[in-house]
Amino acid sequence: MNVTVLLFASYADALGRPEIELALPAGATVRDAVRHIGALPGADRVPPTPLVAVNQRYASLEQPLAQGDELALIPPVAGG
Amino acid sequence: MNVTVLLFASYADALGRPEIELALPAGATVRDAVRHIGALPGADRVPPTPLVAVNQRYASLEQPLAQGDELALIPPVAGG
Amino acid sequence: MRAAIVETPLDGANLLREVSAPANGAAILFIGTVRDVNDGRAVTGIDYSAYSAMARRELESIVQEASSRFDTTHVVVEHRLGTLDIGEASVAIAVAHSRRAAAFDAARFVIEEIKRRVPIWKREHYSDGAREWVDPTRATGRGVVETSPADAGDEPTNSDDREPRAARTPGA
Amino acid sequence: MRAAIVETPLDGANLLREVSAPANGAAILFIGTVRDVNDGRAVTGIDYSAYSAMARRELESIVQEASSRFDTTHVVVEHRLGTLDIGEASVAIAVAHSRRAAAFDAARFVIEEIKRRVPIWKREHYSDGAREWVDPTRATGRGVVETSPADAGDEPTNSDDREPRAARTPGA
Repeated sequence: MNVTVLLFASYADALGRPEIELALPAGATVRDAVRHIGALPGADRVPPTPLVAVNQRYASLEQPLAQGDELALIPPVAGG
Repeated sequence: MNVTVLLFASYADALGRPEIELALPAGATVRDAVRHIGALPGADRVPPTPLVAVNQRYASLEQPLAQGDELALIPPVAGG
Repeated sequence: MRAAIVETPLDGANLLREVSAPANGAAILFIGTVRDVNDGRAVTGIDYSAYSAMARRELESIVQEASSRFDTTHVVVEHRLGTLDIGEASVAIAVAHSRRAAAFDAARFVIEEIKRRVPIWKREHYSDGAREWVDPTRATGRGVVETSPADAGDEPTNSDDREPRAARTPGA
Repeated sequence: MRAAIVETPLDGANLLREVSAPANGAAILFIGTVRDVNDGRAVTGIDYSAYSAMARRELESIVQEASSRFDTTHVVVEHRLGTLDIGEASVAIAVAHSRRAAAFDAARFVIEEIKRRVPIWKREHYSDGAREWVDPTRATGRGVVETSPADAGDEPTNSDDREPRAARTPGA
């Protein structure tokens, strides 16, 4: 299945892009996707267990992913 | 000595005027002035121990008065 | 830092501009307005009156206390007197601070102290034509509680955190 | 009740007008502005960016939570994105209520929740030309505390009062 990973702020800077398409086996979880991202060049500046959102809602690393999901890695927020 | 007593809001309505001049013996306290006011027609609608200010500062009933002092009887405040 | 008693409409946006400064990350504007219902009665307007000289002095002292307690000189307050319609602002308080918690706390302090000790009174106009002085020390609603004069002590304090004691109404 | 992410200057007075209603006795406007100094460094401006769709959703959910928790529909918030100068407003929150305590508490709730969970980021511009993403989870000042990755648990909650866990930076 295909999942879109969105990167923002310092994480987008670290990986040099705002978005990555991942092909994952059926049954993969958020944690599996995050491990894939962690193997990319520049990922040493992204924590191994970042805050994440799936389809615009905060999610657990154990959440199973589905075809077409939008997974976002959320750097420490600084709004206000 | 002469003291000016200021009345406001419901107290001014009760006594029918905003200001009363009192002539008091030397050594009189706020409490003595308040007793004089309490004997006037309409004073039954003023509490026997109202909140008071002398020369624009909250004061105790035991405070001695001086010639020319401005004594105010302060109804329950309702600003804001 | 400024406190004023005015007889013209209040402009909150102006007060906010007055407290703004590059070092401030947070600004609060509090506006008190005339409500159309109080204590279950339909209100059509309010007359605000004051012991003006003392009210100005107390407002200034509140602003100074807020400034030293919350460590900011960016505090202004204006209280309006006269006859106000529903929705009109009777009081406006603006505070700016480098930290938001202090800005909130300072604005809250100023309005609570105004209600506690500034000699201002209001007479509500009701839809039936009646007009009455508002006494916040009386219980509201049907069950008006009258306390006996014997409950009232004799010693209003005049320390820094003096609290105007409720003037008790004699048992009616 | 309204929440918006905008890219144009905020107008707090407009938000106050939007929440005003005859039954309200108190209105609060909170404005967050860009400070000229942060953590001891001279700041010249800030770029605000967001995961816009999720930020809008979280802002809306915060406004709804404030509304039900504090019992008023008169809550609006706008957060600005883009490059802001010193003194410009990044966020404006207006709340009106019949009771002032609830108005203060609701406005405070909204800004605290925004800071806790709305996916918005800021990159400060410093007077020496440097630009850095602000990480509120890092200790400030000279003694930056780095926590080990082993401190970071694996289970961000997604309950209603989830709290985005600090994303730990690997020991540098």
